[in-house]
Amino acid sequence: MNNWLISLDNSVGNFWLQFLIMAVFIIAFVMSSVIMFIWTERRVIARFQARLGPNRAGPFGLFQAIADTVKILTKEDIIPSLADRVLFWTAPAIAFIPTLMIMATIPFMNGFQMVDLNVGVLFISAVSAISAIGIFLSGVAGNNKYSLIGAMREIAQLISFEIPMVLSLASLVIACGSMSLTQIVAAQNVPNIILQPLGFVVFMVAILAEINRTPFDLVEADSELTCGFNTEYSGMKFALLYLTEYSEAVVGAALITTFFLGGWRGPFLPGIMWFVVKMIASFMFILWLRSTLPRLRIDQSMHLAWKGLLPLALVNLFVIALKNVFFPDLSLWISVPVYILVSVLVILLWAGFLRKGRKSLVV
Amino acid sequence: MNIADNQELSSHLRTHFGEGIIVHGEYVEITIGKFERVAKYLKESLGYEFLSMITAIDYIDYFELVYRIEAFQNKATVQLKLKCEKVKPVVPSLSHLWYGARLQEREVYDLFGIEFSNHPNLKRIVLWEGFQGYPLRKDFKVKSYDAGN
Amino acid sequence: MTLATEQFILNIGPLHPSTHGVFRMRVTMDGETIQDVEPVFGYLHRGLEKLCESHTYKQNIPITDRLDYVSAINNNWPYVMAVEKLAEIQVPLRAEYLRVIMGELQRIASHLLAVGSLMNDMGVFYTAFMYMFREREKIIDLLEMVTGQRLLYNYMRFGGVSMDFPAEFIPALKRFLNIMPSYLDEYDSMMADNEILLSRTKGIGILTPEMAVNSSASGPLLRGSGVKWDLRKDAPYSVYDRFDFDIPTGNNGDCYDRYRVRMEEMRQSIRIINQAIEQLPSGKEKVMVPLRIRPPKGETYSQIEAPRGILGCYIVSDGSTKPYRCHFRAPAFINLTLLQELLIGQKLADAIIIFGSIDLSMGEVDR
Amino acid sequence: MEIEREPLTSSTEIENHEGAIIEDLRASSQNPLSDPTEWLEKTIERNILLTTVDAAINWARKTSLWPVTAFTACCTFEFIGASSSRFDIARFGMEVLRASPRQADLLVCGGTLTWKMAPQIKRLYEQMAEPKWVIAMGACAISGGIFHDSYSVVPGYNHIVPVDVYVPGCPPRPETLLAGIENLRRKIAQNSIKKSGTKR
Repeated sequence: MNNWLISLDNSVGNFWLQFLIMAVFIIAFVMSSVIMFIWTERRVIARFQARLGPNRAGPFGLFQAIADTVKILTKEDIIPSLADRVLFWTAPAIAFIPTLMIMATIPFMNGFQMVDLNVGVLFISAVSAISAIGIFLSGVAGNNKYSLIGAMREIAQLISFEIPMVLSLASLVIACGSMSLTQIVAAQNVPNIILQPLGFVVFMVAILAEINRTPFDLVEADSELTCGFNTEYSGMKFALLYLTEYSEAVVGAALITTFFLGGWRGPFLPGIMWFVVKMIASFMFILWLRSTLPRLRIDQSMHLAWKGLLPLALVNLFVIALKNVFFPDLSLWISVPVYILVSVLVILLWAGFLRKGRKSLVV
Repeated sequence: MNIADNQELSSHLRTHFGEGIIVHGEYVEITIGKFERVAKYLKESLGYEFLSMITAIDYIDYFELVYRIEAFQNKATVQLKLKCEKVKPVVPSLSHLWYGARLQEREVYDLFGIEFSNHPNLKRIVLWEGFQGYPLRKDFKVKSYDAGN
Repeated sequence: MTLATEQFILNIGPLHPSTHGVFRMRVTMDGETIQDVEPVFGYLHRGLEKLCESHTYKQNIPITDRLDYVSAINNNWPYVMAVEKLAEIQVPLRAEYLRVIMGELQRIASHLLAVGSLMNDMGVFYTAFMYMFREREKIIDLLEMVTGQRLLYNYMRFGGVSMDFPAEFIPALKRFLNIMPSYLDEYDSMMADNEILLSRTKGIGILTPEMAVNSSASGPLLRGSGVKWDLRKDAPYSVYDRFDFDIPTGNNGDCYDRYRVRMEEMRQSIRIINQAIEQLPSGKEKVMVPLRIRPPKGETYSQIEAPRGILGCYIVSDGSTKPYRCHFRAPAFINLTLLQELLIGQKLADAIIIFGSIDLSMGEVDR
Repeated sequence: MEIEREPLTSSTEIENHEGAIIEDLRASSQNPLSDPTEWLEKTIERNILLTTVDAAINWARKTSLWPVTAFTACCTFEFIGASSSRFDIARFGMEVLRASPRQADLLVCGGTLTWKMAPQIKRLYEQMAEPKWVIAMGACAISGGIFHDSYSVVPGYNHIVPVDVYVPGCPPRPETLLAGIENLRRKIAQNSIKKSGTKR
């Protein structure tokens, strides 16, 4: 199927056709995976809590997410009287569209990709900040004190976790020489999680904070700020925000698979199957964290970002650069165990330092 | 200095504060004038540092406040009684001696209407501002069950 | 240089997911730190003490159940003991043991709920709460086997208890007491050395022993700050002087110590129940008492160690069938005098945790 | 339209203002509101065109009822018992406990309602988005229970909000609550979007 797509590529008229096909595919992919993730989340978290998840709506509760969406869409759409009307309308859109834009650059299969940007990594880190601004605007627009606090926390968390994420991606770019995602996936005959474990740890924690999932779900902390930024939304606009929350999780899982788990590469199954399997695996990890870990305080999460992740990201960048410059052709059998040892050592050392500074973490 | 029973305690207090102290069974009754000084004496020198309970009772022609104070070291408790008249009940507040007296005194004010002098913020605690009357007084009739029995 | 920030008033209002009931705090905040807390009570004030004055002594027992509805059996105890002291009713020995067993079971259930909802406030998305509720359901099954009710039991009477244990209760209780310590160790291993939980609770909401005593706090709040005062040991009522158990106390009075005290108290309650089962004497479970009991004129005060603190009941009787005055010393209400002291200067996220560690139930606070 | 709201600063001012709200709400709601019955007469003149659309939308609303809890007293713990592992209402798709009323469509109110709490419940009900239903859980919610004659208790939630389903019991067992929810789901199944604006 994909070589038929590649053959289309050259003539101009066909470009628009290929563009249209891919746009429809991406929207269908995101929507269906969001619906599937909603169902998975409610069932898996229920399993963690020793109870049955929704199982009355269709076999195994499969139509639960469909019922949720149909119900939310047919609900009344309230705009609070003191809310900032224009901002209230546009904020959910600003929050949702960037997630689709990121999906546009992710390679689902060999040639099967919307557009092969050669500045893919730069584009992704830039666009992921816009969706956070969308969430911030939706918090501010609702004229509700709880959502205002949620919005402020969103901005504080985004800024402090942006830099470790970009640095860990930078070390990836150094390792495989180009910023385009297809090259990164192509260079990964050994998945990067093994080549750069420290980079993976930093990127994983940063992505968790970007998509506001526990232990960093301070923005929508339902025990402190009732519902965080989406307290004032109802009906269609809330459906969009609810969609954003899950599509960010889809995008987060997709980024983890393309950068660190080897994207669509895998022995027997066709590419897209591997991509979906790896995406579900990383989403399960996120769910596991969501149902077991308590929540960090906002200053603790920023403290973790600046004093914890940033140094680790710098060490990771330094070691990868060192390896590329001095012994570029070191065989894998030596460099991988050494680097795993170094990263475990650095993490334990740094955690010890942070724990000894426990008072600083608490104050 | 552990004082086992009430008799010994009241005689000890009488030596200090003159005759304003009468003993009824387990309760030591004190007149309003000497109440504040006796309470301060109990807390500072006799070591009664745990104010357990403050409550009031409306005996038709006078209010009576009951205080129960405990000493942890020698496991002794003293139960003070204080009478104040129905018309304009004002009683010295103990919140500067025991921090725990604040909310309990506010509750007595809210349900009985007994004022506590120099209390930090004496206002209704359990009922809302516009509520007429003080519910726990015997003259506050609630329509249904008072008529019933 | 300090930023000129403008303060704003936030209502952590009566219907907030983590105020454990309808309790409202008008909080003036500067950014995330709290400058001033103004608690607002009374959203569940049902006028319970006025109601007690218009019902006969026996009709008041179900009303006391609704006081602290999380540990309902412990509420009847002081009221029933006060009337027995007034009317000089001699309670048979077996009834005292039945009361101790049911009271301690209710303490474990109440502490399970307190720790579970503290985990909820910290953000563990209902998981710890669900496991703790699974244990609480086991206890509720046991209590339902005896009383037939799930939450409000109306179990104690003047001169004993309403129903004796059915035959299959003791084996079921023994099975529960064997597996419960393993569950408690499971929770400890999952939560006690969890890095985020430690950083969220250690050194937060510190209460000095002097302040705790001076503001008449009681229960795990007092023992968390290191003051060793538990009525079951220091002023033993009923048959508590026949059991040996120890009183857990924290050392620096922060939320973590209160969590540890509650977990430890659950283990001690299991020890008490085990000893009570062995020493359980035979005999009648209650003495026949006239339905419209008329205790002689006079007044008494009796108190017990409820899961939230010292629960006392002060009764004045004028010889008629209705109490002249019936006042309940509610521990959760008095523990709240510490609210300003503990919350001012903390961050909003910490204030919710400290508030959760005080562990109150609104039925008792507003009466 | 712009609502000008004078800044209430001092706490006594705020409390007097709230006291006034409670007093006139107490005066105005002495007799209970009528229960919503518009779903009754709809069974007679069904519009053929809309039957499948009705069925689909009612199925969706029925299966994903998101509750917001307005609990004051003991019924809280029976509702939590119902939503915990043993009697799991998440099976009916109800487990998303939205703390904010905007997204919820079922107000489960239990426990004794006092006059001081009544304005909060009224405001919570008005904040909820339109197809909304109310379950009054427990004797105190239906008629004030054993506290009905107290000076500060509202004898039943239907003085403040129109109630759809009453769940008896003090506190009602989780199974009773599930039966109440089942009745509500049957009631929702008979709604029609033709007259979807409920006459509250």
